[in-house]
Amino acid sequence: MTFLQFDKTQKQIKKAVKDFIKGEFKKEVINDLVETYSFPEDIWRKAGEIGLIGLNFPEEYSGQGMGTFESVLVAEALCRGDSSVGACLSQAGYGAGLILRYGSEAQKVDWLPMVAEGEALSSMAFTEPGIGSDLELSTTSAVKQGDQWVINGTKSFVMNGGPLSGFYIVLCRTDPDASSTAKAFSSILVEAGHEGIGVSDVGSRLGRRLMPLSDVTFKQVKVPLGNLIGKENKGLEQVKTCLNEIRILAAAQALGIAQGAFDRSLGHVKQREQFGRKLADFQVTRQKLAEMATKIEASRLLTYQAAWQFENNQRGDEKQSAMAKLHACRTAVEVCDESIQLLGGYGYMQEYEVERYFRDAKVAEIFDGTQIVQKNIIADELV
Amino acid sequence: MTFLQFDKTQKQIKKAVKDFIKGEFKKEVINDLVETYSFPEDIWRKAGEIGLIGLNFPEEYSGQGMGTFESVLVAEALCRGDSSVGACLSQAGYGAGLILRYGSEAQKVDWLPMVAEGEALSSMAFTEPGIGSDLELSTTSAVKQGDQWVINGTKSFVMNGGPLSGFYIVLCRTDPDASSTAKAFSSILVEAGHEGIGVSDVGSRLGRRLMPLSDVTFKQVKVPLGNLIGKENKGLEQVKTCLNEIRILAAAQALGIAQGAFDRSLGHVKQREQFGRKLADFQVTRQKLAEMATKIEASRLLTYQAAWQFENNQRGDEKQSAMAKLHACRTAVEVCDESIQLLGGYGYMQEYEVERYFRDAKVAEIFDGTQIVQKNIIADELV
Amino acid sequence: METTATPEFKQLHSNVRKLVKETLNPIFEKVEKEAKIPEHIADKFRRLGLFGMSIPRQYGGLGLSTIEEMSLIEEMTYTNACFRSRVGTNNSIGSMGIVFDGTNRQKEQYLPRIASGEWTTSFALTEPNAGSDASGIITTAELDGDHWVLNGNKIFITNADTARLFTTIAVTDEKKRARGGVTAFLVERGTPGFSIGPTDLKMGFKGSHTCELVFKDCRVPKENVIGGMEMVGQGFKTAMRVLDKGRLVAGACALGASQKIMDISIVHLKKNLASEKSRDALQAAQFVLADMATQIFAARQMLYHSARLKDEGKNITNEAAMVKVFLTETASRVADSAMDILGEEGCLTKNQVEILLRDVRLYRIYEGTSEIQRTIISRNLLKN
Amino acid sequence: METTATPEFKQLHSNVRKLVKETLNPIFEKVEKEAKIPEHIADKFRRLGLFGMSIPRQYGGLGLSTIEEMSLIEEMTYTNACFRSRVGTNNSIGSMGIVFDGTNRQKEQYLPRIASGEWTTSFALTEPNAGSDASGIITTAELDGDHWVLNGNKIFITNADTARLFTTIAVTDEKKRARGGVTAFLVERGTPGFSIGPTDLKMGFKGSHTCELVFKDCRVPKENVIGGMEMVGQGFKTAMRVLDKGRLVAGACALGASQKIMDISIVHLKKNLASEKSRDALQAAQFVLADMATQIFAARQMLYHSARLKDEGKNITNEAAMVKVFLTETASRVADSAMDILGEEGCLTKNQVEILLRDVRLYRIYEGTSEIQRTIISRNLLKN
Repeated sequence: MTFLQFDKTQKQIKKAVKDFIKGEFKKEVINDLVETYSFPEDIWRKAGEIGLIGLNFPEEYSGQGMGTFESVLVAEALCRGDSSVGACLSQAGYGAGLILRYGSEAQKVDWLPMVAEGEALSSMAFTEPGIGSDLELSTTSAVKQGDQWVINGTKSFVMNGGPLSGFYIVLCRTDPDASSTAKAFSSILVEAGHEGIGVSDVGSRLGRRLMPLSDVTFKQVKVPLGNLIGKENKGLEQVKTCLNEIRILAAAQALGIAQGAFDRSLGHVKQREQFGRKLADFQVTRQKLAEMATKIEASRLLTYQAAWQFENNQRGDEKQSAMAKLHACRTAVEVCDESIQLLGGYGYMQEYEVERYFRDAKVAEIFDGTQIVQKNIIADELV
Repeated sequence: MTFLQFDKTQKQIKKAVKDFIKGEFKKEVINDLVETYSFPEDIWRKAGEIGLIGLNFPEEYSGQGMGTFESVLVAEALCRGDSSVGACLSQAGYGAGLILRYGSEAQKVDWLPMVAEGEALSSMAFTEPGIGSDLELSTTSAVKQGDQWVINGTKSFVMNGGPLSGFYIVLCRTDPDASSTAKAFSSILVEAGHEGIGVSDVGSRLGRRLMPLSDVTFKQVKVPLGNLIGKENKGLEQVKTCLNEIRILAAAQALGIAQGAFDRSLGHVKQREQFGRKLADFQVTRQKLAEMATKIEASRLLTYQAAWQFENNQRGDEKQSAMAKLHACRTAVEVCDESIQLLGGYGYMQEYEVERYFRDAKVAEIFDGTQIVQKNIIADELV
Repeated sequence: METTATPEFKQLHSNVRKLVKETLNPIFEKVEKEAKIPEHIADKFRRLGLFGMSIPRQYGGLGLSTIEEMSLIEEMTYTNACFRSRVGTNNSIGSMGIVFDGTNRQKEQYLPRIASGEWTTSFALTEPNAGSDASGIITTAELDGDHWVLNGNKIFITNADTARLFTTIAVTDEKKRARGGVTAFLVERGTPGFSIGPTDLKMGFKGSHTCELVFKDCRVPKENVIGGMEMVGQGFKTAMRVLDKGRLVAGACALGASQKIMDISIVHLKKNLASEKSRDALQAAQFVLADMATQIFAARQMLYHSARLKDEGKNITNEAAMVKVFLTETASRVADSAMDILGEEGCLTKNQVEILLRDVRLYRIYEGTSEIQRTIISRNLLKN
Repeated sequence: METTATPEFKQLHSNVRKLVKETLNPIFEKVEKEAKIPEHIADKFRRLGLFGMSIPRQYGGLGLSTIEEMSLIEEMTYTNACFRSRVGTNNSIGSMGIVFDGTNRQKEQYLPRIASGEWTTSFALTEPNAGSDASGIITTAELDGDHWVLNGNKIFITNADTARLFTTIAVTDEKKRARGGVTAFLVERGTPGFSIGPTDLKMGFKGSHTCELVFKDCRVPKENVIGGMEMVGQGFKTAMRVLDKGRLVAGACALGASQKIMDISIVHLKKNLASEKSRDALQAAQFVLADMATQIFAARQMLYHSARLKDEGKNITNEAAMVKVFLTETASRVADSAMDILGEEGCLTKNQVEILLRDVRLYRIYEGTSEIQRTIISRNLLKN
């Protein structure tokens, strides 16, 4: 029996990310980004240069030929280093998942290197106003006209949209007469900059403030038929498989956020005094640290297990992915909340970062399916 | 990278325990035991015969030559089968841990086969009235007189004491002048039946009702000097190492209890109806099942990881063991509590077993160190 | 206790507190072990009028206000829960059907005997597939001349072993069910065709018994329909009103137990603080205690505020549901965390918390589970 | 609101509710975005007397009872938290030192200006290494002729950017500290040697500002010791009384926010229930709502019961600590679970819950963290 042993490559990756964070995650730089709500463009391009984006793309497409597990390690480490910048870098390549898995050779050649090298962000345009995780209620349509798809509709909460985006993968209703919603949708690649695309920022929000987040409208947007990803009317299944992986990566981000907040509060309580004693000397402080560390450890194991399952099964284990997302995000929210408390008044100040970790954690929990949604997924497998 | 794969032997063991439970854990038999507060003597002897006790003893002492990890798998499976009987069988050999690890060849030859074959129970006599987990406050003394130790004192919450017990491992103060408590204690093997030993049942209790649980007094009890386990005045360290392993086994029991309660409630909600629908069809029921399953999965991973660490380090990782105990026991209490709720009125009835699982879970959480104690241990490693 | 209480009530309250301290508490574990309330204790309850706390004075009860009744229940449950349970059905589910909807004749015939404690009563709603909903009830009643003929089984019926009178809910119109097809009957012990099963083996509440009831062509006179023949089909409403009343009671019981558990924990913690153990190592336990106290404080204010509203004539369906869910869950949380303070000693039955932990678990289940309460609460919040 | 309220207060209460609904709520997000309360809003507060709710009538305040004050605060926080915060220091930590312990001259000189809102006030206790304990205070005051000379730094001081008067706590006897060595001073803005740092960047409460204060050989006249020279060394007691008073206020603020969050969640859930989504898929969200409502109900009863006790002249140190810990933690729990109902939309600032979630987080930290409250509660329970 063996249990969770990292191989040499994985150790190297962990080291590389650590070095990258040390070199590039400068507090002044990040403070500036946070104050101006700006995407960490320079850091992103550098991450692309050294291969931290699209780690799981094959080498011929500028990737590292690795798997979900390694992507998890990188996402965890980046978000531990900084919850907001880490999220931007980890999610830069999410939208390419469908191309990687179902796309044509031409689509791969066109886009995967761009994403991996930090030349373009990838965007997923799945959900729509008011439907949350119920993607089968989507109404955006794509209709064939000659050799083109004509797309109309509005997608909401689209990440990575706007000037840096290379393309959108849009979930479109392509068979309005389908007998079941499972056969009604296709995913279609829409290059950014097409006429008819309207991108409007969703505005001020709780967390993930550095990442572009927009409502995107498609008005008579025309793309070649060849922009279909994989098979026609298989879109919902494709998207669901990708979301399964994304849940694991979201868990990894949450795990890193939790660990990063823990690092900061541990450092704080070892240094600060109250009533003439170090905070770390109070039993109640110690009990909190122990609870936090236990939750983080459990989240780590659930996340790694889900990643391992995803790599070793074709589609992964939906239950395990949802468990990882549920547990790691809850852990992140609770650990960050407790970190604010451990820092006291300082915890409420932006300078001490844990409040930002908390906000990013809470958004991570809500996006890609709330707790209720994750539990629904788990229960569907259990019962 | 690999993650938690069982080898062939482990799979065989899991199968063997499953068969054993199917054959020996008869509901009528267990009901009788529960009603009469009786130790499952027949089942225990049979478990000894097929090698489920002392699994981690070397083969020359009638063991299976396996490790902590396999003991964990067995404890989990047995407690899943029945929370009370499972606990009795899993703990039958706990007291032999000190002999196995520190005992002389003669002690091993004398006692390990007896324990492994289900001929004698092993008892640990560590804590004392009012001191809880603070073993360094023990006052039971052992004084050398000629070629004998003379032992005086009272030990409380001693498991496996009484007629079936082969021996007690007694933590005794052997150097009253020691500069530190770390050097003041020795562990001494006292054969059951020695003159001066008084065993009195602690009386009715919340859970673990089938297991003998007693206060044991030692009045001028005389044993040969050779009954010292390992080195003189190293008792506290020895005991702490063994408790580290016991925490992992306690976690495994709690894990099994949680899983057993989950099995029963899942079966119930799939069968029972309310408001004309299966309970399992209500979203709220499903959400609860998902939460329970997630906690169980996290506990399983923490427990397996701690076991794996214990096998691969000399002393194990105290933090990981405490995390496993903390998390698995809390999970067991919460899952069993929720199981009672899912069964409603039936859940409150003894016949449906989950109330007993709950009581056994709560005792598992309190014994071998409460939540507060486990968190103290974890924090000591963290800070 | 309210400062506005009458001198009469203050005296009663003080008598009950004295009884609990001097008579009931000393036999706390004995009741658990022997699994019954001694008859001389029931006699004391009778003399104090405690079987009829909520029954109108004109029928021999004490006619207490809701606040007064809750206040006494809180006192009575500051010990083994089964004492209060002995008088529980007569004050609540076993009598309220008659009080709310009974005919004058039924009131005159039964209430005095219930109030005096001469007769113990029970309430028979639950069936193997029916908790608080009417849809699963299988027990039927068919009219045959001057009698209704009952067939079916009821389970988990509190005080059934000693009760003389059973408010029994049965289906009289299979199609209408909750909408006019369910009827409440008064069934006396000894009615031919009505038998009572053995005492259930439960997790706790050992001194209070529940049993199965079996109706096999059991003939009940027409006049035993609660409220008379014009109330045929209205039994589900009666049952729901009866359960409504029980919610505050369950809360008060849970509150008394919570307070008892906390006070035992305080004694233990003080002992530890005075011992040679390090005070620093008890900070966590002290925080556990602070959280217990805070929840109990919240619980108490919810209960008495709701009782006051009820005495003012307000509809408190929603408040009562919130009281039940919060107070009964608080009791479980308090019992659970008391064990962190008490450690291994807390697991022993001689430490009363062990008994209370098992007892309070019932409150979250009976007379409408926590899930039913949450359904009621959210429905009220979301209605227009 | 209490049914026994005076007509005068009922009118005020109704005016405040109207103001919140018609004037404050429409600029909820504007206050967040522009990070300030517009002056014309402060003027409205002045006209209603809201800067002097808790200041005695003889000094131009409204002289409200505790219940009345809490009731108004609950109303005022049923919107962006910063509106209430604008008048907060004047009603609480910024003025209470004078009200409790000030000399007549200090009261006459300052309270009318505070009550009218002409002057805004602040309270300066917290330092980099000192929260609610005296042991870490480094700011010192030394007597030099007719003046005290202050040196040191204070942090996170609410309303410091606009305040004219600062109740400042400093060490006057290094050896005695909390036992007679800490003194409370009234320091006016503009006093030489006293400067105010830039506005802190915080998680929330954007429309309410905190700053650092720097005292560098700042000379304060002898008569500015709160209570006069005989109160030298008594400042820690004054500070603790001031914080005591703030606990119920923090609870009331948290309650107003909790109610607002719940009401927004109800609107959202009703919309979902009316949409094409399956009602079955919303059962979990409904249970989340039920738990919010139950906690808020508990919270409200705790607050007003404690306020009533205070108005009756009781010592409510323990109750106030329980109110603070329960109500402020309830607000965080309510905000956290509201997100389960609101989903992604809840993360947007235009949905006000996003703002409230960040704002209520402060209540568990300021004026005595939850941990300080738990220490107070358990100490009270365990003392003999």
